[in-house]
Amino acid sequence: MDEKRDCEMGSSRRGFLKGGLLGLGSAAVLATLNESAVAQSADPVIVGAPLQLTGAGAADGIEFKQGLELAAEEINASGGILGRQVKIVTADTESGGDDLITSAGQRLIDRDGASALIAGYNFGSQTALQNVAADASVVYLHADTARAHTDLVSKNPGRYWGSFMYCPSELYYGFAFLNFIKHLEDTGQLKAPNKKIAIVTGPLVYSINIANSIKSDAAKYGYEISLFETVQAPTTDWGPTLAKLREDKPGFIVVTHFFPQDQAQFMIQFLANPTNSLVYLQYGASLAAFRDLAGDASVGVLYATNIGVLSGEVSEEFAKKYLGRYGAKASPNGGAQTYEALHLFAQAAALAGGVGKAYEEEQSKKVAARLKESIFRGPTGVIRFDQKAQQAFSYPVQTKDPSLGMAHIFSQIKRKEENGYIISPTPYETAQFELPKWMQA
Amino acid sequence: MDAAIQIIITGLTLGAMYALASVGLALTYGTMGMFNMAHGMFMTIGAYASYSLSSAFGAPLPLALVAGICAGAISGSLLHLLIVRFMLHTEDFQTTIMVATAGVAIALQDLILKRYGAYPFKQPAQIEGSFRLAGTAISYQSIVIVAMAALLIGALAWLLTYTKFGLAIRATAMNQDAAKLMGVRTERTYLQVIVIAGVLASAAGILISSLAGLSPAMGTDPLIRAFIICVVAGLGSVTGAGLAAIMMGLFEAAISYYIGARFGLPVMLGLVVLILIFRPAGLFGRMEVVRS
Amino acid sequence: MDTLLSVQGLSSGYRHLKVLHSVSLEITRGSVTAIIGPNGHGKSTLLKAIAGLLPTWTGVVMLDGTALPAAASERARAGLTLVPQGDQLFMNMTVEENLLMGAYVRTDAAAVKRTLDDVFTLFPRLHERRGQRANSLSGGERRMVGIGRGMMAAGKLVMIDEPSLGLAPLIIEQIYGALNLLANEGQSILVVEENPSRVAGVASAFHLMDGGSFAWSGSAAALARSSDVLKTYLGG
Amino acid sequence: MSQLSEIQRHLVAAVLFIAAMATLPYFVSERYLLGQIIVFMLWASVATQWNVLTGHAGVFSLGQMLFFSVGSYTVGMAGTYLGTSPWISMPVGAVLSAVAALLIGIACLRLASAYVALLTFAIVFMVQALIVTDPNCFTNNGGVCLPLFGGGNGFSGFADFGFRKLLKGDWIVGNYFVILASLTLSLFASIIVIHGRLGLAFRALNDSQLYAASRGLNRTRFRVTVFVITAFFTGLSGSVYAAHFRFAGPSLFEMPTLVLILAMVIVGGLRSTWGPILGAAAMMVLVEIAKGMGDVRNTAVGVVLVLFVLLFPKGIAGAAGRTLRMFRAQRSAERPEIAERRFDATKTEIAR
Repeated sequence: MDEKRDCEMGSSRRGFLKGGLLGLGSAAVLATLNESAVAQSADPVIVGAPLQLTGAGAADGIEFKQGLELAAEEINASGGILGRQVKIVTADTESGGDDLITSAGQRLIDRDGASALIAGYNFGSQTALQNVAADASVVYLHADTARAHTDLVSKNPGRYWGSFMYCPSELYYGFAFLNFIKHLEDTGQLKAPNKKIAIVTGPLVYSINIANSIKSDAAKYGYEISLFETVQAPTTDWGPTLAKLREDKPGFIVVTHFFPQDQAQFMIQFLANPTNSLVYLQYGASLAAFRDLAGDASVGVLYATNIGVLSGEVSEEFAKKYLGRYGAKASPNGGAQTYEALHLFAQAAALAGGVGKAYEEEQSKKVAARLKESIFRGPTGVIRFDQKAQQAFSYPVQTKDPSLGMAHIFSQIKRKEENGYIISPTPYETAQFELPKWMQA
Repeated sequence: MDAAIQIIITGLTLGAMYALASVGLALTYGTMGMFNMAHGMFMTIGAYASYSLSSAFGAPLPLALVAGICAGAISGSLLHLLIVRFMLHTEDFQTTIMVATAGVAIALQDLILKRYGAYPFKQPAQIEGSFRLAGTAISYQSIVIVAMAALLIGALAWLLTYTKFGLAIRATAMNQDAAKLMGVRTERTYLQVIVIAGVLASAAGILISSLAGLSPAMGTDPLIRAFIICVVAGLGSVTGAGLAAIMMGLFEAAISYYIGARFGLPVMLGLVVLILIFRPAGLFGRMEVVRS
Repeated sequence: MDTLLSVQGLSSGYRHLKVLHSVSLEITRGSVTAIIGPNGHGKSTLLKAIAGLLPTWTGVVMLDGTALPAAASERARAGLTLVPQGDQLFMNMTVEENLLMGAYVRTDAAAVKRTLDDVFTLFPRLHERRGQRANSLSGGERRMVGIGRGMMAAGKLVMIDEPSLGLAPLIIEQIYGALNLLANEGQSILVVEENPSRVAGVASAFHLMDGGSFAWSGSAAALARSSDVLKTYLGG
Repeated sequence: MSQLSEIQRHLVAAVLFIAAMATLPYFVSERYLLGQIIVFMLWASVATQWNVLTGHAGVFSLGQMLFFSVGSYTVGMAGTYLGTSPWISMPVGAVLSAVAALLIGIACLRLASAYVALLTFAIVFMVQALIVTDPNCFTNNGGVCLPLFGGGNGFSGFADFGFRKLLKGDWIVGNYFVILASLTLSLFASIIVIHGRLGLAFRALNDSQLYAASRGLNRTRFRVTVFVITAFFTGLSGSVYAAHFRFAGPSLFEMPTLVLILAMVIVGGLRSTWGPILGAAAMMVLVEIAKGMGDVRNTAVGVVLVLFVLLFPKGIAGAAGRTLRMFRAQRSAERPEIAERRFDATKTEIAR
C-alpha cells in the first residue's frame, strides 16, 4: 500500500532526530524568547485567517476564529512575536469553492498585509490556499485533514515549502478504525455477532475518502463490507437506509457522513429498532451539538478524531479557558486547532528571528524551516511534521511514541451532558470501552 | 414488508414537510407570478422564533408553535408591505423580484447567523418516542409532522374552496382584472397570500427543524425542493403542489431503498425533467394558465 | 331627468398612447345607452377607463353625484359593474363560483340567493351547468356567465362590452332577449356594440365613437334619421 | 442604415472599453486587485450572455452556471486525465457547452418561461447531486480517490495557461490578458446578436408573435439558437475560469454564485447592451466595500441589493438611459415619442 509506505518513510528515524525543538506549552517558550528581544517594529504582525464564516461550514469557522483570537491574546500578553503584537484578520471563504477561497487568501495578503495564513479547514479542492501561499511566499498552516495536501506538497516540495497541515490526513481514519475494532474483539471487550461492516457515507470527499479507506482495507483485518451507501446532505429521515441496515444486521455500522444534525437523527431513528451493531460516527458526534440533538440516543456512540482536545493538563486547561470565554455551547475541539496553530507559528517565527513579508521568501523560509523542526504540544496533542509531506504525524498509526505524533483518539459517549470519554489510545484514555446498551453481550 | 412500511412512513414524513414548504410558494407564484427566494427564510424565521420563545421564556409548546407561525406571518406581511408592493406591477417583475427577495434572504440569513451563531440548536417543539406497527418503529414525531401538514394544508384547501376569502384569492390568481371588477381589493389579496405563505413556511420550518435542528442555512435545501415540487405540480397549482410533494416524498424514499440513497434526489429530478418535457404544464397544471 | 353616471372630459390610454380625448357622457337612471362605432376607436377603452381598469388621465367620473375613487375594486363596490369583452371568466372555477364571485361585495346572503335564482331563470342553461368549470363551456355559455356574473353584483349600472361579439345569430338573439328583460326591470345599462342595428331596439340613447371622442350623439329617433352619418363611419 | 450605425456605435464603444481594460495591468500591480478584476471580467462575460438570453431572447434560464461548468470541467478533466493544455481544451469546452445547450434547449425551450427557469434549475441541481455523492474512485492516485467527475473536491492543480513558467511572478498578467480576450469575444458576440439580425427577429417576436409567425419566424428555433450561442460563450468563460484558478468543482453550481450573477444582470439593467458589464462592476465594488465592513458584510450586500432593485427596477443602465432621454427630450421633444407611439399603436392593434 502506498499510504503505508509513506507513513513509514515519514517516521524514519532520521526525520525524527533532525527535529529537536520542544515546545512545552508555547507561551513560556515564547515569553523567554521575547524577553531577550528588542521590538523589531511597532507594526503588528498580521496573521490572515481565511475561514468559512458563513454558509454550511460556519459553525466550525466561527470556532476557528475564536481559537485564533484567544491565542493572539495570550501571545500578545507575553510580548507578541519578538515584541511585535499579533493581529488576526479574517476573510470569509463562504464555505465556497476555490475561487472564493483563493480570493479570500489573496486579499489577506495583498490588502491586509498578512505575513502568514492560518486556517482550520476549508472546502473546495483543498489545494487553493497552498497555491496562494506559494505564489506569495508566505507560511500557511491548516487542518484540512486532506490527503490532497499530502500529495500536493510531497510532489512539489520546492513550490510548497510554506504549506503545513497540522493534522494527519483523513486516510488514517480507515486503518485506525479497523485496528481499533480488531483490538476490541481481540481483547474480548466486544463480541460482535459477525464480521460485517456497513458503511454510510455522505457527499463530501472527506467522508468518501474515509469510507473508501475502510472499504479497501477491511479484508486485511478480517472484515467484510456488507453495505456501502452514500446519502445526500441533509438526510433527516433515515428510514430507507435503516431498513437496509436492519435487513443486513451488520456487526459494525460506520457513518462517515459527518453532519451532527444528520447523525443525531440517525441515532434516534436507529434506536427505535436497533440492530446488534457497534455504531461509529465520524466527527459530528464529537460536537456538543450532536449530544444536544440526539439526547439519550447519543449514549454509547463511538467516534474518532485525529485532531481533538485530549485529556491531561494542557488540554483540560485549554478547554476550561475556551468554554469560560465562549460559553458552554462552544466547541473546544474546533477552537483548539487554530489556537495551537497560531501558538506554533508564533514560536517558530520567534525562533526564526521574526516573521517574513509576503513576496519576500527569505524570512518566511526560515520560519518554515523552524516549523518543520518543531515538536509542539498543544491541546490536541503533539504536532510534529512529516518532513516530506509537511503534515502532522499520527499516533499510534504512524509512530508508536505518543510524544511524537498527534493522537488519533477514539471516544465513547457515556453521558449525554458530557463530551465523550477517550477510550484509546494510551496514555490519553480516561475510560474503558463499554458495550452500548442496545448491543447484546 | 418491513421495508415497505418504512418507505411509506419516510415518504409521508418527507412528503408532508415538502408539501408545507411548497404549497405557500405555489400560492405566491400562482397569484402574483413571484418566485420568492426568501421563502426559505420564512422557514428559518419560524423555526428560530419558536425555539427562542420556548427556550428563553420557557413558553409551553403550543404557544411556541403559535409564536413561530406568527413570526412567519409577520415576516410575510413585512416583505409585502416594504418591498413586493412597490414592485408588483413593474416590468420584468418575475426576474427583479427574484433578486430583491434573494437580497432579503441574504441579509436575513446573515442577521440570524449574527444573532444565534451557527450552532445547530435543538428545536424544543417536538415529541419523543415511537411505537411499533407490524414490527416497524414509527416515531411520534413523524405522526405529528404528517398530522400537522394535513391539518394546515386541509385548512388552506377549505379556505380556498369554501370561503369568500379563498374565492377572492383564487379569482385574483386566475384573472386579476376580472377580480378587481368584482370588487376584490387585489392589493390586499396579495398581502393575504404572502401572509399565508409565511404561515405555512414557518410551520414547515418548525417541523423540519424538529428533525434537522436549527441553523441559519436550514431553509436553503427545502426551498430548492419546494421550487422543484412546484414545477412538477404545475406552477401555481396549490392542490397539485400538495399531491406532488407527497408523491415525491414516497418516490424519493423508494428510490433510496431500492436503488441507493444517493440516487433518491437525482432520479427524482430526472423524472421531473422528463415529466416536464412530455407534460409541459406539470402533472396538475393547466395549459392555458401558464403557456406564454 | 335623473342622472346616474356622469363622465366629464375623460382622457385615458395605454402607457404613452392616448386613446380617449376628453369624452363626456351622461346616463339617465333606468335607461339603456349604447356606444357604437367602428373597431379600434376607443369604445372598449372608454368602458375600461370608467370602470377604473385604465387610469384617468384627465376628467372626472361621477356616480350618483359623487366622484368615484380611482381603483377598479372601489368603483365596483360603488355599484359600477363591467361585463368585459371576451368574458374574462375565472376559468378554473365552476359556473356557480363565477356567479358568486359576481356578488363578492354583497353581504346579504338571502338577496344573493334570489339574484342567483334570477340568473338561472334568465339563463336556464347555466343552471344545468352550474357545477362545470368555466373553461369547459361554449362561447355562448361563457357570455351568459359573464352577463349573469354582472347581474349578480346588483350594481347601479351594468356596462356590457360587445355582447354579440363572435357569437352565432341564434345565441345573439338569446343574449339580447335577456338584456331586454333586464332593461324592462329598470336596470341601467351601458352597452358597447360595433353594429347599431343590434342595439337599436333596446337602447334609448346613442353615442357614435370615432378617433377617441364622440362624433355623434342622439336618441333612438335621431339615430333612425341619421343613417347617412352612420354609414360614413360604419361603412355599412 | 440606422441599424448598421447602431451596431457600429456599440462596437466602437466595446473597442474603447477593451482598450481601457488592457491598460489596467500597467497601473495595477497588486495581485489581489488584478485577481478581482479577472473575476469581474469572468462574471461580466457570463452576465452579458445571460442578458442576451433573458433580456433579449426572453429565455429565463437558471442553468447558465451549468454551461459555465461544462467549460470548466472540460478543462479540468482534460488537464487531469489527459494532461491536455487548456489552450486545446478551452475551445473544446466551449463547444461541449454549446452541445449541452442544444440538447437541453430542444427538450425544454418550447415551454413557458417560468418552466424553462425551473427546469434548467432542476437539471443543474440534479447534476450537482450526482457529482458530489459519487463515491466510486475513477483513479486512486496514491490514496487520493478521484471520482470520474471529481466528486465534492472537484479537479485542481492541472495545467494552466503556462504563464507561471513564462512570466514568473507576473503570471497573473498573462492570465489577465487571456481572460480579457475571452470577455472581448463574448462582448462582441453579444453586440452582434443583440443589434444584428437575430436581435431584430427577437424584437419582432417579442412585439408580436402573430406578426412574427406571419413572417415565418419560428420562435422555438430562434430561442434554441440563442441558447446555444450564449452557452458557447458562457462555456468559454467557464473554461478560462478553470485554467485561471486551476480548479473546476461543484461549488460552481451552488445557489450563491447563481444569485450573484443574476444580481449583476438585474442591477446593471436587463435588456441593456452594457448593463451586465456595469452591473458586474457595481456588484464587485459593492462586495468589495462590504468585505471591508467585516461582520455586517452579507447584511449590507443583501440590503443594498433590495434597495437597488426597489429604486432602480431597470438597473443602472435604465436609470442612466432615463436621465439621458430626459436630457435629450429637453433638446428635441419630438422624435422618440413618435417612435414610441408607433410601436405602441401596433401593439394595441394586435391586442384587439
